[in-house]
Amino acid sequence: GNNNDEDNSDDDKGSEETPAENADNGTDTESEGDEGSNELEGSVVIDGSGTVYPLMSEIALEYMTNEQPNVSVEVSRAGTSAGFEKFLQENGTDFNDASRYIKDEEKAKAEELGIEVLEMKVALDGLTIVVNPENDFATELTPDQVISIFTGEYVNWSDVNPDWPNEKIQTYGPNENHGTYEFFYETILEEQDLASDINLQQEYSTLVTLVSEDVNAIGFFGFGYYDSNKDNLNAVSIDFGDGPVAPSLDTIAEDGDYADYTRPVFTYLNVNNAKEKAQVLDYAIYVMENNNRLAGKTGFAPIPDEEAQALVDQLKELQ
Amino acid sequence: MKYMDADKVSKRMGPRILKNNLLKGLFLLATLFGLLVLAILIYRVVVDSVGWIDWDFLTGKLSTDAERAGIMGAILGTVWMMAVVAPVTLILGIGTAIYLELYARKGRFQSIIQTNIANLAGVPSIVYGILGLTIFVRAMEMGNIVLAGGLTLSLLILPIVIVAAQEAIRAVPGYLSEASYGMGATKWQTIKNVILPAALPGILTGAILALSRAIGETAPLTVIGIPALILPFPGGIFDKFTALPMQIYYWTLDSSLVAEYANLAAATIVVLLLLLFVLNSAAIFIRNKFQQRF
Amino acid sequence: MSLLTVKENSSMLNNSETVAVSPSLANKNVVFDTKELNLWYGETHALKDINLTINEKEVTAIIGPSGCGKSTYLKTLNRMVELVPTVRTTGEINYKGRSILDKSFKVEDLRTHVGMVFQKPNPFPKSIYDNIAYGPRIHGIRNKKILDEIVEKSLRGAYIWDEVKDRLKENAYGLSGGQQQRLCIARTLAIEPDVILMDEPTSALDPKSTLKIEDLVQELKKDYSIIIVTHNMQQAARISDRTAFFLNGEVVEMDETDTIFTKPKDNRTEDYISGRFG
Amino acid sequence: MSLLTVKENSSMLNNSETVAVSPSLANKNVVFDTKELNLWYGETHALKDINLTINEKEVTAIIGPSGCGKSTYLKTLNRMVELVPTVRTTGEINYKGRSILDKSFKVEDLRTHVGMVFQKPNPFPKSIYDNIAYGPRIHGIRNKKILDEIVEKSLRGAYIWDEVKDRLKENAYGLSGGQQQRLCIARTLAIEPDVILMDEPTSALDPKSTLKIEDLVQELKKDYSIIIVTHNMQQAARISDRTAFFLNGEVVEMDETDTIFTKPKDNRTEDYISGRFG
Amino acid sequence: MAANSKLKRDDAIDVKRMIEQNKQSKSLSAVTERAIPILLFLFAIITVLTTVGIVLTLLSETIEFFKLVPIWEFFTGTVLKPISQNPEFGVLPLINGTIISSLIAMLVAGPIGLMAAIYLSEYASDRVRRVLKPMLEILAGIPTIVYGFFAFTFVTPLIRSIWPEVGATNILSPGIVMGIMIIPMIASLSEDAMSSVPNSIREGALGLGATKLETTFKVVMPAALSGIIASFVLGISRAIGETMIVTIASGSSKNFTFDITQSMQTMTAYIVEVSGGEAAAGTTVYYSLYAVAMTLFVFTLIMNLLARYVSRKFREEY
Ligand SMILES: Nc1ncnc2c1ncn2[C@@H]1O[C@H](COP(=O)(O)OP(=O)(O)OP(=O)(O)O)[C@@H](O)[C@H]1O
Ligand SMILES: Nc1ncnc2c1ncn2[C@@H]1O[C@H](COP(=O)(O)OP(=O)(O)OP(=O)(O)O)[C@@H](O)[C@H]1O
Ligand SMILES: [Mg+2]
Ligand SMILES: [Mg+2]
Ligand SMILES: O=P([O-])([O-])[O-]
Repeated sequence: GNNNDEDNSDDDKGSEETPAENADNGTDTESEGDEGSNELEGSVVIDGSGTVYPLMSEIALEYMTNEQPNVSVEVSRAGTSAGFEKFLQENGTDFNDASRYIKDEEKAKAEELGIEVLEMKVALDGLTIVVNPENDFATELTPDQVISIFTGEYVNWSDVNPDWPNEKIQTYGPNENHGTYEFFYETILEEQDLASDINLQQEYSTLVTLVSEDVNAIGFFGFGYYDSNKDNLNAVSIDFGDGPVAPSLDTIAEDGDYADYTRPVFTYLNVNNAKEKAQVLDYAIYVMENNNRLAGKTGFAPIPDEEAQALVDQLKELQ
Repeated sequence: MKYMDADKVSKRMGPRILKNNLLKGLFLLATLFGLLVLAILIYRVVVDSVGWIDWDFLTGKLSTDAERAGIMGAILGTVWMMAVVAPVTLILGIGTAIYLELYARKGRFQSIIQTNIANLAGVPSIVYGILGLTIFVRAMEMGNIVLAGGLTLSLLILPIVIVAAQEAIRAVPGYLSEASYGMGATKWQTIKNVILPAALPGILTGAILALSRAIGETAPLTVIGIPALILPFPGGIFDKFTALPMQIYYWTLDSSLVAEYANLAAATIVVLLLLLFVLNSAAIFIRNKFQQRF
Repeated sequence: MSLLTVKENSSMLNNSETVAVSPSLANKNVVFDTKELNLWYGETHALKDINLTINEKEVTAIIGPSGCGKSTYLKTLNRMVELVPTVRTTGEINYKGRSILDKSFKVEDLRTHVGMVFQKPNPFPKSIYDNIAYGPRIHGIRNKKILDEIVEKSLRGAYIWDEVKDRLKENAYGLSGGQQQRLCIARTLAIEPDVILMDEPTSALDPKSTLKIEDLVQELKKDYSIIIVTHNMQQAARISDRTAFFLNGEVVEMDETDTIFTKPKDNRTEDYISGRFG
Repeated sequence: MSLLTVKENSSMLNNSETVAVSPSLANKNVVFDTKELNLWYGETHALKDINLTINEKEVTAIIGPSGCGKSTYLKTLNRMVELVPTVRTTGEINYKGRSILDKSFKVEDLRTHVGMVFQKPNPFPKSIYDNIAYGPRIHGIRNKKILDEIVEKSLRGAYIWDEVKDRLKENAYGLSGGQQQRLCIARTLAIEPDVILMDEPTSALDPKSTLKIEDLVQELKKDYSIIIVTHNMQQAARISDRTAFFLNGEVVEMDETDTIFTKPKDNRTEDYISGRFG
Repeated sequence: MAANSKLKRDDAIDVKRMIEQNKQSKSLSAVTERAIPILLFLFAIITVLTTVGIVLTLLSETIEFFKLVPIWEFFTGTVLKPISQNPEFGVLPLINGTIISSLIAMLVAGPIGLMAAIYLSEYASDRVRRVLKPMLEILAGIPTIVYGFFAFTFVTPLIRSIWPEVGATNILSPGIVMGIMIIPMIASLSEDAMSSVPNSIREGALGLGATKLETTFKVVMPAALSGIIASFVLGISRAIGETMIVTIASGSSKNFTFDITQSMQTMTAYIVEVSGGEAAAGTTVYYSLYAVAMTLFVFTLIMNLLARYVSRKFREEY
């Protein structure tokens, strides 16, 4: 419980800059920072991707603990798509975490509502195919095999490879509330329907448990959830043509070996809210100044520093 | 003349009695089965929570770092929520019970209300959640604050409190109120000075049991949309909040992210069960101690 | 088997013709004057054409077999019977010349003048003090000193002061049955009624407590008019001045107690008194 | 007030010294022989040193004031009293020479031989037919034809056949109190016991039904030994061969009924019979 | 004694007059006397408003839903794919999941609860009953969230160690755990029903030489049948409305199957999944939430009415 005081030791970089930020912030906006202090209050409401949640909650906790104890950052994780529905309405959420790009329909809806949306890329994630740790045969697959497994074309493991057991494959994945589902469906499966008996779940933790207990399981989700459960899951290496590549913080990069299964993850900012509420904007800046530092800890690869800095600059313009 | 063959009858006696004794054993086992499950359940959470419950845990803030995480926010959320639920349900529940038992004329209207209350008692809690979401969170624009959660849970347990209060009022012997009327007391004087004090232990017992139901409710709160992460302690009924069962829910879900969260969840369950245990003991205590033998 | 038949042959009185109600004594003030009172519980005709006068500062006993309407009549006198929702009444009851069945007569008022003591002692589950103070308090007396006085005076009046004066703060349920009943009488005295109605006040008590209550009734009649329902004919004979005999919701006979028990005019009265029914 | 004192002066018998128990008649077989029976409900000593013999094919009446232990004694005879958890007994009861308090005597067996009829008619909430057939069925009789015969014979035996033969499938709760009581007797007859215990079997009934039951008891004693507890002394006098008088858990006196009612040896018996207490 | 009554009469005027005087100031209490019942009536009306609120809330959005999805399709559809390019809204998988989980729960709670009731009411001594019954009732007071994880982390692995075909999420385990949760409800209510069968009837049977078992099964239970059935119906209705246990332990697969080893979703679990907070208004998914809730509401309403009807109708007189 003694977590809210002097534990800035490991984030000097973050805390050196921000006080200055906030000082500006207090004077430039209409918020009640009239003593020139950096004390902000109010709430910041975030929903959306469950994939991004670990990173976002980590950032939020640090922000509340070290920066602005009077600001309440609330992070939920209904999933990217469900989150967008809450984001794109009157009095909607301030941020929506997303594990995919915003869709055209969603953009259109934002325009219709007069919501200005800012896309903030926060990290890179590698979509990870996982199997049960007892599964010692399916250590590597090709993208085509992944497609055939998840569309139900292959029913038994022996359909993938005759040497493998003649057991029925059980597929798992996050449900349609999730951006991960859509990324998988659109990018990995190239818009072919998923197997009808796939076990879809709302909660990633449930998926982790399911795959870790079912010897014939194969599932997919973000690298972070695999990374936290290496004891209970095996990650499948993917052979994109140049030999099998295991997902790792090194291979996951926009031009890395795992690039084909790598996707950027975002948080989308409601700019109107950011203009109205100092704490929202302040938090947005904090996110872009700390995302890369905290990415690794939560199982993400960092984005190029320039990209982050560009966003920080862009945000500061709003002040 | 004789239909009953005494020999046969006494020969059958042995097996009949044996069957009786065997089934008696089976019935006892069935009774103990529930208790066995209870024991396993408690054992598991207690074992998982050993070493995790300490002062810092109870008074600390939420953290992603399991070692430093505390549940004061959830405790305060639950406390504030009960600060809404308890008075609202007690006032509405006792008031309604008094009306139905002592004022309402026995007729169509009274029986409609009575049937309605019985039905409300059987409406799933999740439906109350939707009601709360629609009315309090959205229509009244409260958002997912303590007040909205509290009112939702109040409606949920109101029927239980009403029925318990009605029974307690009915159990007050008529001769007590007659004695009061006999001295020229008015109806409300009689209710206030004689009937309610006599019924209070019964009412409180029912109310405490209902409140302990509310404390453990999770489903309506998930519908109302309690965030998975919220740090500031709620300072009043207009603040956003999380509650103990919600914290258990999220920590258990996230135990796949950080294995120690499972221990935190177990520790929180222990805290919640202790709270419930204290409440239930209070109810039993009140029932035994204050219930008048008229 | 001869013993068993003794009772049935033991009547020594002449049977006379049925005479409805004897006139009230001329030299007494009337507190209750009942005229042609009828009462129904839903369909049950519980009281039929009751005509009866009750005198001031006398003990009037009401006797009759179970279910004949004794309690009902008593409860009509302070309109307690109205607590039963299905009750309907016709006729007239005058209390000191004012019609009490008239809705304009506030029941609370009536009951302040006409106190009641019930069959089973029914103290409130409160302290002895609070039991007595209850009546004065609901009538607005809050002054602690005055209440103290009222409590003492009422408890003395019911001859229970000495037994409880050191434990006024204790719960009344700690008292014995007889003490509880005297407490209930004291509670009634505290609001200083004119009339005290008693519905079988001793039937739940042991013989010793019963005698105490009977003595008390004799004492109280100096100041109060008392109407007492009883199953126990000896009791009626011992303590009452006048006795009314009810049967099936009717008043068969009312007269001075001595007359009723030695030369009843109606043979149904005689049957009842000699134990032939009930 | 003279009427009230008649009863108390009406005893015409001499008071004699207390004699505990009269010897059983020599020419009768004994079914129950009770020796030094004591019974406690927790701390309450309900039966004290009971010595009593019950003869075969006779009606034995047990009388005594309320709470004297009549029902308790009766229920000891078929060990029904064991249903009260706090009960403790010492002493001996022999049923046809076998000790029944012995735990090796199966209660189910005992109760099959010693049937019981209760104070309040307690038919099962089933059809008349099923009420009667219940006993035979639990004892293994499944044959429909035999059951039919048992039902008819039992109902005839209890003089109720004609009244119910057309409505055997109807619920027993549709019968009048008296009919229900005879049904309960029939139900007991169906298991063909040797002894029938009856605990105030007519106290819940009207006079007409009471007479019917009394007649029935007279009829039944040809085949069964009957022990009947009653409050009603006339009834004991009318129907029983021998009578035991209980007081405060003791047997004051047991003798032929005529003797008990005309020249009791104990003056407490006389007091009771002449109505001086109870 | 005489002195006593003297003293009394002197003071009497005093108190009497005070009472009379206070009567003047009683107009206030007269107002209270009138106002209180009105106020309490308004309180009582809140319960009616709650029902009206529930029905209106559910109904208006349900109607919107049926504008988007034909009512026929909803009630006969066996495929539920709410979030998809080609969404389908058949409620049958949810109804199926609800019924199956409730059935499993009742298969556990019914026999065990009834046997426990028999033990407590017919065999246990007073002392034992006074200890066991409240202990059993603790089971009913444990938050369902705790049961949910108990099902997921203990009961499921236990079942899978015996019966490997069972999935890691399945309807069997939450069904069993719901049953355990309902045991005390059935035990307690059935025990009440059986205990209220008058002892005289029991004695009648025992007096004929019946064993306790025979008395219980052939006399007591038939007489208590209405109460027993009512406790079962209430148990079912509790199972139908139970949310967290199935949400956690059965997952959210919208399978339409009768295979209890598989994951299924119940109506309640669907509501939790879809609501997930302030579900955005206006979408079909959002409206489907209400349509399912309405179906659930009607389901439990019927169950409750059935319970009342049963306990009235089948009450055997005794
Ligand atoms: N609340 C009631 N509702 C319906 N009928 C009633 C009610 N109270 C009394 N009665 C009926 O009115 C009749 C008179 O009853 P009441 O209580 O006055 O008799 P009682 O003379 O006091 O008898 P007891 O000596 O048994 O007290 C009886 O037939 C009784 O059944
Ligand atoms: N279950 C019990 N527990 C404790 N005491 C009991 C119990 N049953 C009876 N007693 C006591 O045992 C004594 C004898 O009771 P019993 O019922 O045998 O009397 P009885 O002669 O049948 O009286 P009645 O004529 O009233 O039926 C009484 O003092 C009674 O209070
Ligand atoms: Mg009466
Ligand atoms: Mg008896
Ligand atoms: O939870 P998602 O990141 O898959 O939307």
